[in-house]
Amino acid sequence: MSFISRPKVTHSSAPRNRLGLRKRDYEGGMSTLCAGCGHDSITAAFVQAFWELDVPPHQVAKMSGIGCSSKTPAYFLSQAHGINTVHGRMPSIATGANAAHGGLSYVGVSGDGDSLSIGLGQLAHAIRRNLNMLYVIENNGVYGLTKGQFSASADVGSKTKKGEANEQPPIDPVTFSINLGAPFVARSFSGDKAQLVPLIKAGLKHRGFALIDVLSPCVTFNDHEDSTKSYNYTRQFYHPAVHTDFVPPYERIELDDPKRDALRLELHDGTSLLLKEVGAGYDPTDRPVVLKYLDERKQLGEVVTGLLFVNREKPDLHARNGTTRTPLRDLEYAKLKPGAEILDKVMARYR
Amino acid sequence: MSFISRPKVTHSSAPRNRLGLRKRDYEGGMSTLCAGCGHDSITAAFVQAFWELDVPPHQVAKMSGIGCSSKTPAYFLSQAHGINTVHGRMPSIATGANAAHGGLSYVGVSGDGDSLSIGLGQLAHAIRRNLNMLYVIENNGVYGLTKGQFSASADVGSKTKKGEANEQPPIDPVTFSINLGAPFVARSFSGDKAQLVPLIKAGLKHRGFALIDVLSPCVTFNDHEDSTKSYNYTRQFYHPAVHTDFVPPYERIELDDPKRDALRLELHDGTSLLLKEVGAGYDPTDRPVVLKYLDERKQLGEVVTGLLFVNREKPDLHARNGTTRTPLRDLEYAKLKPGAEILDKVMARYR
Amino acid sequence: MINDFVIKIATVNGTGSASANTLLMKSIFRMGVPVVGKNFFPSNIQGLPTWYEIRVTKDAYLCRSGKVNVLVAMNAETYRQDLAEVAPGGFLIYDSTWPRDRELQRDDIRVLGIPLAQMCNETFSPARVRILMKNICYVGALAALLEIDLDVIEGLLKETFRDKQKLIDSNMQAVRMGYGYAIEHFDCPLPFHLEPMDKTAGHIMIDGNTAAGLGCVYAGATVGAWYPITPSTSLMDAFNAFCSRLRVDSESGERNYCIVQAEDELSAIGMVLGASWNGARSFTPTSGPGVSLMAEWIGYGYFTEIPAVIFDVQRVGPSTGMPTRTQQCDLYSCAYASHGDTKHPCLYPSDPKECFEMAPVAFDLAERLQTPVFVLSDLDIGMNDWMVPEFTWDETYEPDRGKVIRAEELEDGRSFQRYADVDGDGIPWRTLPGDHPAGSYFTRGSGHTAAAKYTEDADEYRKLVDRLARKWETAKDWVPGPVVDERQGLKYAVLAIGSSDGAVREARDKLAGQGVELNYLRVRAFPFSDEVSDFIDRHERVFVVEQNRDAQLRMMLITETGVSSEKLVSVRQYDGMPIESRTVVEAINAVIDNEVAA
Amino acid sequence: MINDFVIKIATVNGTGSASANTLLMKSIFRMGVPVVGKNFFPSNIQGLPTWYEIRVTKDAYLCRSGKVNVLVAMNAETYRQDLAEVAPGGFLIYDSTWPRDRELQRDDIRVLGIPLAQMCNETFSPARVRILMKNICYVGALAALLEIDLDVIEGLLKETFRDKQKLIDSNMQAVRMGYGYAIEHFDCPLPFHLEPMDKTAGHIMIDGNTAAGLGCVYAGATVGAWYPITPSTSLMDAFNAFCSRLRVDSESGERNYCIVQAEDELSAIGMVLGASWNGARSFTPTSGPGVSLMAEWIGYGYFTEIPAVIFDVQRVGPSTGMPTRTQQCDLYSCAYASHGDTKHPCLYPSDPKECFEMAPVAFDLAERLQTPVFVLSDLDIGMNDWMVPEFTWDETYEPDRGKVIRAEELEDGRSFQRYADVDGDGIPWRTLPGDHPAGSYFTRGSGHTAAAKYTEDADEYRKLVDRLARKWETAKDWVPGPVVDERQGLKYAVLAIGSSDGAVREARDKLAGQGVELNYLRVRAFPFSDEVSDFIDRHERVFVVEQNRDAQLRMMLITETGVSSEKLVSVRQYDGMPIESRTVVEAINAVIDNEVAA
Ligand SMILES: Cc1ncc(C[n+]2csc(CCOP(=O)(O)OP(=O)(O)O)c2C)c(N)n1
Ligand SMILES: Cc1ncc(C[n+]2csc(CCOP(=O)(O)OP(=O)(O)O)c2C)c(N)n1
Ligand code: SF4
Ligand code: SF4
Ligand SMILES: [Mg+2]
Ligand SMILES: [Mg+2]
Repeated sequence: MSFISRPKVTHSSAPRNRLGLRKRDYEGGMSTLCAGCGHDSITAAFVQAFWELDVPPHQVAKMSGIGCSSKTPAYFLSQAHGINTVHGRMPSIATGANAAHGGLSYVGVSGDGDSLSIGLGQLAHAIRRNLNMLYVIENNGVYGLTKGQFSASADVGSKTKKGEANEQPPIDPVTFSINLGAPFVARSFSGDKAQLVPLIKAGLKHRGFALIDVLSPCVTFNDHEDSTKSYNYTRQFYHPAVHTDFVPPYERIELDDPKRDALRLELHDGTSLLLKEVGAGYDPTDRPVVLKYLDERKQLGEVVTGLLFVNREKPDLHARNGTTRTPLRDLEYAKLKPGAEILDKVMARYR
Repeated sequence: MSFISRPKVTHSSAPRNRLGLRKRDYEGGMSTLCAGCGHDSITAAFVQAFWELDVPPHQVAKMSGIGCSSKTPAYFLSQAHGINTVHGRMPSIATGANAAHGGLSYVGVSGDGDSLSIGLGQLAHAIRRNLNMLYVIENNGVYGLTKGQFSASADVGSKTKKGEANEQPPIDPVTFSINLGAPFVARSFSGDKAQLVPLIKAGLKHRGFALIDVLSPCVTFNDHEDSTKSYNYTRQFYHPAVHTDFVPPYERIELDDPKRDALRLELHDGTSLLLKEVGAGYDPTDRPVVLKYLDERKQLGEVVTGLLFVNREKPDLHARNGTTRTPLRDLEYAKLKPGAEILDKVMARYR
Repeated sequence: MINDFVIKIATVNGTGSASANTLLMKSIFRMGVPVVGKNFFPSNIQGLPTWYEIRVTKDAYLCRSGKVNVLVAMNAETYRQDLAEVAPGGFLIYDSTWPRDRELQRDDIRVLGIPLAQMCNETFSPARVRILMKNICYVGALAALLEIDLDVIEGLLKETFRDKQKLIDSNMQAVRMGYGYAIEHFDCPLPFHLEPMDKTAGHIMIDGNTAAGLGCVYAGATVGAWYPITPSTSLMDAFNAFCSRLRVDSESGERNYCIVQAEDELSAIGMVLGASWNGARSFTPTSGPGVSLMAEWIGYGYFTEIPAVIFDVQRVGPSTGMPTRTQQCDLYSCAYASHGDTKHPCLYPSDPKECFEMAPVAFDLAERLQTPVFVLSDLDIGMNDWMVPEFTWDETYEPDRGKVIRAEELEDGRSFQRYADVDGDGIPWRTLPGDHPAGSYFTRGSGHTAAAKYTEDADEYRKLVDRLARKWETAKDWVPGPVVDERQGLKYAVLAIGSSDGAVREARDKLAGQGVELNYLRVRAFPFSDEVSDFIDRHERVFVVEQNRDAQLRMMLITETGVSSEKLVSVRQYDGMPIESRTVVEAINAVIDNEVAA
Repeated sequence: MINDFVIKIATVNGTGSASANTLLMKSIFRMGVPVVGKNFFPSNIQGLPTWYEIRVTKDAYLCRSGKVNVLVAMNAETYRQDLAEVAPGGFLIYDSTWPRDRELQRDDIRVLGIPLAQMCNETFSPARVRILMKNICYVGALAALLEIDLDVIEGLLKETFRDKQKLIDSNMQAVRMGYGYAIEHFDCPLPFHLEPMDKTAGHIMIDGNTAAGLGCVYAGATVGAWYPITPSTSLMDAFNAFCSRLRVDSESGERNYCIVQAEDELSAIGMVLGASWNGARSFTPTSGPGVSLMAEWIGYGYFTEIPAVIFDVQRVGPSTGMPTRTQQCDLYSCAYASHGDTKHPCLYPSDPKECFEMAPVAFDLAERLQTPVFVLSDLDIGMNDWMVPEFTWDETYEPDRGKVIRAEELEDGRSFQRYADVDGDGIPWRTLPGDHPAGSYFTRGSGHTAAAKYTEDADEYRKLVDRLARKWETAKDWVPGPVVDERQGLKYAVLAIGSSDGAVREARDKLAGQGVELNYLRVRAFPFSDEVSDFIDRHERVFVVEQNRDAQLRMMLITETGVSSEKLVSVRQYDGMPIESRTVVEAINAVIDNEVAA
């Protein structure tokens, strides 16, 4: 479709992307999150990534569950349709929406409570179906909106504001989703825009399920010393294994000083990903090795970030279904109804 | 408790265990499954294992969801309480039952549909809580009871009776549960009683969550050539990595010819597990290596069986909660009520 | 006794008797004689008792008769119980390969032994074929005993096996073997037997799930999401089968539909709402437990105003209940699904034909009203073959997609507020994702303004839910009205729902025979239109016939129409067997006798 | 105006005003003057408008008054709206550190500026303390304006901070700063002010969730399972806090309880059923969306006859609705939760004291009836502090665990059939896992016989569900009866439920003042006992007061008691604000005026 809202004020000096849109055209409503909430930084990264990717805002469908994190789709891309679903069940809405129209850009935003507690089953099955979407978990180790209970990603030893310690092992969305066959799995940190924006861009361009686990401190309930999801903790144990730079085909960025050990991954749409700092021989396509590496690092208490696993060969929902190219929702009834004559033939079997 | 049903006919020649019970005292109602169903073999293995372990039948609580597999708790240990829950939600019943009384032997039986589709979230969280129970998945790759639809463990390329091929990647309960931190994970095959019975015994004795994924062909809907869960397929690609022999402390079995590379694992209750055929250096306690090994084998299309992962250090639900030793359900009210005087003190705060 | 009796076949499931029974029933139907077929099967896959009951009914009744005249006892395990069920003067046929216990005899019926297994073992191999042929063999015997036309049987076999001549031959061999044995050993035909009629012309034998699946294809549904559950599974199977034939692009081989097997019912309904939000016609079939699991989502659909079509093929509740038995027990759980103030339109088909016809109606309503709509079928309708008039299709039908503003209009500057009631009917306009920036809005299950903004304001909230109440009033005018059969001046009436229809029809005939005439109204939808309350008002006493313990329909009538509860007498059968006319007749007689006596 | 007015404080959430507001309210309470405190907060964590309303009510009414006399406007964003809300003759206090827009003035009220921020910035540091002290400072100013006893305030601060003298000092400094400023600049006291009374003796200020949590401790509950959801979260928080003080073995440090934070509500109720099946008293607190998610399990509990206690702290529905606003909107979804024929006992506390007292009642009922029991509180009761009589405890209370056969009796040979109605009250006996081999049985949500064996038999099924219906009749006698205030001969009556009680009480006084007297019945449980229908029968017209759109209580009364629907006039407020007496008075007057006019 070609309905792109043209900027109304043409003399503005703000930079424009290839669609002539300014960054503010990718913004949304005012955030109602706490000042300093990590989630707001991720919102900003979304704005940046969509703007840089020259995506027509209305061709995006934003989806979320319930939680502070799940409120954020209202805070970017106000020109796109958005949907706050019920708690933990956004993946099923995403699946249905995707089935109805395979051509939009689907971006899901969720929290660790929304995705790893109530929503774990739906997340797992969306991964298994390899929905074509970007799924971002804004991970703070707590239920922010209900005032700071531990989520399933709280690390052992974390303490709540009230002083209770978590003693249950965390669920790690990264290894969880690699185990279930997600073809694009990354981790980043809400405070690291330089890493996050390219990852979001890469995830959006990836054909299939792209999951980014973004550590996103809850300043109100989980940013004190005892929390392993605090800014301090995260900064200290932050371990970027891999950096990605997203390179759209029509504007191939040549790195000033391309590193020797850089690895270029070809994506479905002809674009590619450039992995940096793979020096240690990290190959995000070798699953057994990735699994071992991540488990080892985890045991050392490190938070490995970057693009951690990629598999470009997986067919998505529609590829497996062999769906027609026209979005199903736009097929004319004439194409759908068998008609009276066929009905008569069908009846024959039951006479 | 000491209420053990004494055998009524004392002159029978059938062998008795240390409680004086015969195997038939561990049996249950007549199976209503299809003749040849793999699940019935697992039922027989349960009978054997409980009998061999000298467990008083009524100290067991049997639980299941819904499905052909989930019917089987009615077919063994008729002297134990049993509960068929709703579809996919047995783990929550098990959690509550366990919370109420930590001293019984909990055995859950489920199917791949019950555990990996509708029940995936509950299974994951029961693992995370490290419930003290044995959880057996009778895995046939289909929904038997609803007539043969693919389950989430159907392998890519499997075909239903109707000829439709599955194109979605399977969820492997073994790597799934290791990923989530299950401390005892094994796989076996319904037809391999020699391997299965010791695994069940070991799982029952393990303090914490013990999961056994038992391949159990559905002869009606999934035992034809195109199925990767058929008897033929399973027998062909069957790859027992590790054999276990369970050794109760009061009757330590000395192997006739103990193998050099045998590895003895000490369990919580002082008993131990003997791992055989670990020749290739397989160490079920080294998680990163186990994950890598299993993923590699999977990519080779092999079904690795045996005791695949063990971690003896994990506290279970009650250990973490610090629950009193008397089962909560048996605490007298006198121990529970604070009384009128305390209430008056409590009131002071609200005056 | 001619063309008016019941045959019941007692077998074990998984032995292939189902196809033999269908062959038998269809043969009678092809002879022009109306039939009712009911399958009573266990909730397992193989080895348990199962029964198939064929009522031969020259008067074309649609319900069970409550009697068995000819019983084919193929299951030794249930022999005693089967024997007891034959009405005096009836016949019991058994496989005399194995002798029956002497005690198991009755003087008031005739027992006919046929060595079915023996004959088949001698004739066929391997074992599997022998088992299957035993079934075909009793069909042959019945053909002789009941005078079923062998040519009709052969014709049906040919249709089934097409060019597999060998199969046709071996089956016919089995038929003839049974036929020959019966002719030779018994007085054929029995007093209960068939004579060709012409009362099935223009009719078909079809089950409601197949009909509904076909209806969804014709309604233009493109996305189906489901989780298998008895007795709804065959609905999606049918949709799938029809789509694979009728909805695949002949050139590209591409599919013009997408079916997703969900991981559970919460996910299935979520997918339906997601697809509908995105503009596709989407549906899910399920049964009671599925509806319970969908409750949160249903309320979401109601409050965010997203269309959805949910087929609830009801089975016996509560909980897992009896998955292979029938009931009309989810009236409440569907109508009021979800917490908070919620109400949902429901359609109540009474037979497979209505399942077919109500599919497009359901989709039109869901999209016009922008809300989830239930179609409440049941196991009896859904899984049994019913004799119904052939389906026809009105070529002028166009799906009514409701109030949708597409890209062109938005580009032309048409203003848009997602939740504004611009037309006064309580129904707002919607837009589709991906169409146009001016159409963008945010959908949420929390409080929202007419402009779809988040709100916690008391007035905004009240405006919103009052509009939803207004929409409910609109729905009253749009749902299918009741089917009424009324003569002026009668003081008694029957009011029924769905599959209870058949029993009511026969009961009215029987009562009329006794001189008791009753008017009749069958509700076809919730909310109830004024026609329903007016009908009740016109009568002194209305018998409300339904298949659940708690008289759910009666309760809904009382609360939603304000009619006096004293007027409504409840008539219920809720034991899992399809309701019989006897239940209705006896209940009505009891009240009327009482009133006359009083 | 003395001891009879409303103070409202408009702030921003997350700024620590909550504790200042509690201090204010509690001070008035300690002066012996009855208060009503209502918190209106947004569904987010920080930075959005929030209001706290304190009604000073010498007559000890329990509801909002509907008017604001003194408004403390701390939130610039809502200043305009707050200004508009002050009743003529009232006062508005604002932080004059920043000048207010000239336009934002009113002639009919007085506006008092206090430089709160400025004073605090000059006095305190760091920034966080300044923000907090600003709140304490307005408490001081109000103390001067309303004549609140400074000693009472200091006493409360001492209780809060115990031996942290520094904190006490700095808080008192802030109080005095505000106090001093007001004394110096304004005519103190305002016409609206306080005079000590003695009407709060023997009373406490407590919220319903704390009370219910405490009630669960006293009821002997040992297993709690939950998933956080507003407004129920603080119930489990309270249970947790009380248990950690009252239920830990002083010697071993071991816990005599186990709380499990579940992964969702389906799991939470599953855990409760599992624990109850295994003999523990177990419960879960939740709100509307949770109840919807629990629907399948509730039906399972009903059909398998497992006790469970579910607290539904209701919030505004449907769907996510308004999580921080109140409603009584889950009457239907609780009473009829789950597919199939199901009904569940419900208790309806009207204030925190009943939350406390009904907890043991709920557990006793659940175990005696062997079925899930709901306690329907709401956000207003659950999260606001209410003035109620102090709780007392009857030391003779012993939990009634219902019909349980333990090991000793089984060993002695007592016979046992899990689902046999040996006592004729519809309630069978149960045994506990692990006790004795003779007690073993199999629990299943599918059809079962009296001996707990699997069945698909029509008669067995009917026997089972008919017994469950009998049990329902038993429940009618066991649930708490209504609270009735009745004088003979009155033709009008009010019938209300739960937290609507306060508004009805004040409304009755007001109407009596007009010469309209009404009898009153408050239902406290479902099923409704005969007392309820008898009461309705004795009146010509009964006003049914409730807080939901669809008149759910009225509908339940009609269907379950058979009373005529014409008699029951619906009075509803459902905008999320706690119902006011005005709503009731106006609705009743409208009808009565009309009837008089007609
Ligand atoms: C069915 C249901 N249960 C519970 C809730 C209450 N609830 C709202 S948000 C939330 C947790 C959110 O946690 P997370 O997804 O981590 O988001 P965060 O606020 O931390 O960003 C819960 C439990 C709900 N809205 N719906
Ligand atoms: C809520 C709900 N949805 C669907 C069903 C129908 N159902 C019964 S068993 C089953 C699948 C069982 O599959 P699995 O667990 O693999 O067991 P199997 O029969 O293969 O041993 C389904 C979908 C149900 N009982 N409840
Ligand atoms: S509570 Fe935590 S997660 Fe929620 S908005 Fe505040 S900082 Fe962010
Ligand atoms: S259908 Fe399959 S799983 Fe079920 S009983 Fe038969 S063989 Fe077993
Ligand atoms: Mg979170
Ligand atoms: Mg299976």
